[in-house]
Amino acid sequence: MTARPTRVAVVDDHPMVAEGIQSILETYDDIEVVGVVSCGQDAVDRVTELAPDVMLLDLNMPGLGGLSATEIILERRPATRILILSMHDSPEYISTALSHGARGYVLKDVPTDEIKTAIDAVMQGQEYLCTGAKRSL
Amino acid sequence: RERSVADAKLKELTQRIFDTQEEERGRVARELHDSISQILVGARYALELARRRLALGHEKSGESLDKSIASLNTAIQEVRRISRDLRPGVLDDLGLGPALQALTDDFGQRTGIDVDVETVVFRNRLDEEARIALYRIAQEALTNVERHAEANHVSVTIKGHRRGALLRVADDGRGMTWPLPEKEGRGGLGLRNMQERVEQLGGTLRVLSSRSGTVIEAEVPLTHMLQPEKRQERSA
Amino acid sequence: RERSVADAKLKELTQRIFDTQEEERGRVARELHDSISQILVGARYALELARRRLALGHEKSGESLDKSIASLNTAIQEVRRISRDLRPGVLDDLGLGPALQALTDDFGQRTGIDVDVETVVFRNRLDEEARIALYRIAQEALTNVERHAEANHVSVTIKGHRRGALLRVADDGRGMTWPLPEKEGRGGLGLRNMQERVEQLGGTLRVLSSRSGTVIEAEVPLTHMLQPEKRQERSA
Ligand SMILES: Nc1ncnc2c1ncn2[C@@H]1O[C@H](COP(=O)(O)OP(=O)(O)OP(=O)(O)O)[C@@H](O)[C@H]1O
Ligand SMILES: Nc1ncnc2c1ncn2[C@@H]1O[C@H](COP(=O)(O)OP(=O)(O)OP(=O)(O)O)[C@@H](O)[C@H]1O
Ligand SMILES: [K+]
Ligand SMILES: [Mg+2]
Ligand SMILES: [Mg+2]
Ligand SMILES: [Mg+2]
Repeated sequence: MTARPTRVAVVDDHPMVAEGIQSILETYDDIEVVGVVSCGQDAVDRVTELAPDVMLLDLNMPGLGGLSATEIILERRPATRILILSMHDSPEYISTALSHGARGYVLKDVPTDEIKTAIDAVMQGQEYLCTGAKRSL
Repeated sequence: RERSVADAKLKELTQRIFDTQEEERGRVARELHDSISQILVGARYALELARRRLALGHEKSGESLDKSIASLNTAIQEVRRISRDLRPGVLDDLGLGPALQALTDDFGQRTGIDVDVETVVFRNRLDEEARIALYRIAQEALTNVERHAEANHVSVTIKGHRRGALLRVADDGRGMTWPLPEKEGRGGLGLRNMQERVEQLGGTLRVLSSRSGTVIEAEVPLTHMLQPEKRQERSA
Repeated sequence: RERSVADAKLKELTQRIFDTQEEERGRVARELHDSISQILVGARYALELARRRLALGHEKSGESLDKSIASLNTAIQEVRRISRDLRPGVLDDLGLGPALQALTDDFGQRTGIDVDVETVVFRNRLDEEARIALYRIAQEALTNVERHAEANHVSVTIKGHRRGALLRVADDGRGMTWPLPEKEGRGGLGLRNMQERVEQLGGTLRVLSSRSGTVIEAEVPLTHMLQPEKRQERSA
């Protein structure tokens, strides 16, 4: 485990989801939520300032969506580990997210422990694919 | 030639229905995915937080619980709204009169336009086809009032008489030129669909419009009324 | 007489088009009301119980909490299913290729019929109208294979070429007489709707059928392809 807590930014256009994830992540001692952002454009604009280790990024957002945002964020700050958070459970989304540079893909409706597991995994340099997707790749 | 005119008309209708259907499917799918699902996920996060806090003997678990009850309530209301917009249960369960009452209540609340409904009860009930058609016509007529009429008041009447049933939606708005002037491209679908629906029932649609308002009358013949003895067992 | 036969047929077809639309609305409305709403209401009862128990310092509040988390999960999955059946997000977010992949995977799992998809990737994307139309055509073609073909294998191909895009669904089933023999009563809407959808796009539908199987080909002209630079920002 790293000495300092993992810096996590949460990006989701739905306030209840963003807030929910934030509150849950805050219960872990080894995680620090450095920002909660409600759209793709803000995520792109603030990634340098927030300097997260991991960015939890929603897929469907009005305006700049999660996939395009991933590409731009990685251009601006390649050190960011992007973890896509989504309601979509078709494997097509997972492969597309990975091809855009995301390090992992987590379904929004898995038990929240899995979000923590995913964060830990990408921090250790692993790829994390959720267990709940409808078909295996 | 007669036949090809009919064919062209059918084709146009089919295409119109595809368009509205796909638009509706897309809209409902998105509402479910982008709104309902997210609310439910939010409720679940709050619940899991409460669960965790409870396990730790944390005192704030009650707060997260309240939050998630609130989200759940929002979700329930939204689901109900989407379901009712698609097809109100009242229509199938209780019939056209009560369904129009519910429709106009919503309409009044949403738009602030004063609305009244009069149902002249008649013993013979409408069959399912007519019930749905008249409901859709009332729905579209009210949508038009909301969007175009600048009205202060609307009244909706449904009554039975010797020759059949009559639905009437009358507003006191700005009116329109009727028949609509032929324009380039495709005009609105609303009035055309009303027409189509009524014709399908062997009935007639009348539109009366002047500067003091618009009246839409849809009349459906007796053949679409169920005789009391033939009346189906209702699940009401 | 010609005319009145054509008219009657037209009327019947028109009614069927309205019917299928209303049927879908009714079905979705009922699924939402009878399934989703009830699950959510159940979850809320469990939650309220947990809340009360918590306030009383009761030890079993955790149990009710778990129960309502479980109900919530069921509701979320159901909402997802209904939304996807109406219009899969993959189609809007990722395009026709991935949507066909998901569609055929489901089809194969459900029916046990062996199915493969080939997407010959093309740089120019289909516009929304064409994307939806081709998806619906594939959907209907697969439904026909499931219901009528007695096939062991289906293959679905989508490819772009100089003149446009081509969707092809080929099965190795029993085939049919094509064009369909004029019958009394009601024929199917499926093939007719496919035809209508393609024509709407200015394209063509080809049906080839023999005892060794059926091939459906839908071709859409270049006008429905988006140039790469005109490509819209997707909200995926
Ligand atoms: N109650 C009304 N008062 C004033 N104008 C009306 C009223 N109802 C319809 N109109 C006029 O008639 C036109 C056609 O109505 P119609 O319902 O056919 O199409 P639309 O409402 O414009 O579009 P759509 O119904 O397809 O969404 C409207 O654009 C409007 O100008
Ligand atoms: N792949 C196929 N293999 C064999 N027969 C087919 C196939 N597709 C269609 N048919 C035949 O063509 C007929 C018409 O198909 P169509 O899809 O138009 O109507 P349907 O499937 O019978 O009803 P609907 O699609 O309206 O529910 C079918 O009843 C069937 O006999
Ligand atoms: K999403
Ligand atoms: Mg979102
Ligand atoms: Mg209208
Ligand atoms: Mg069919």
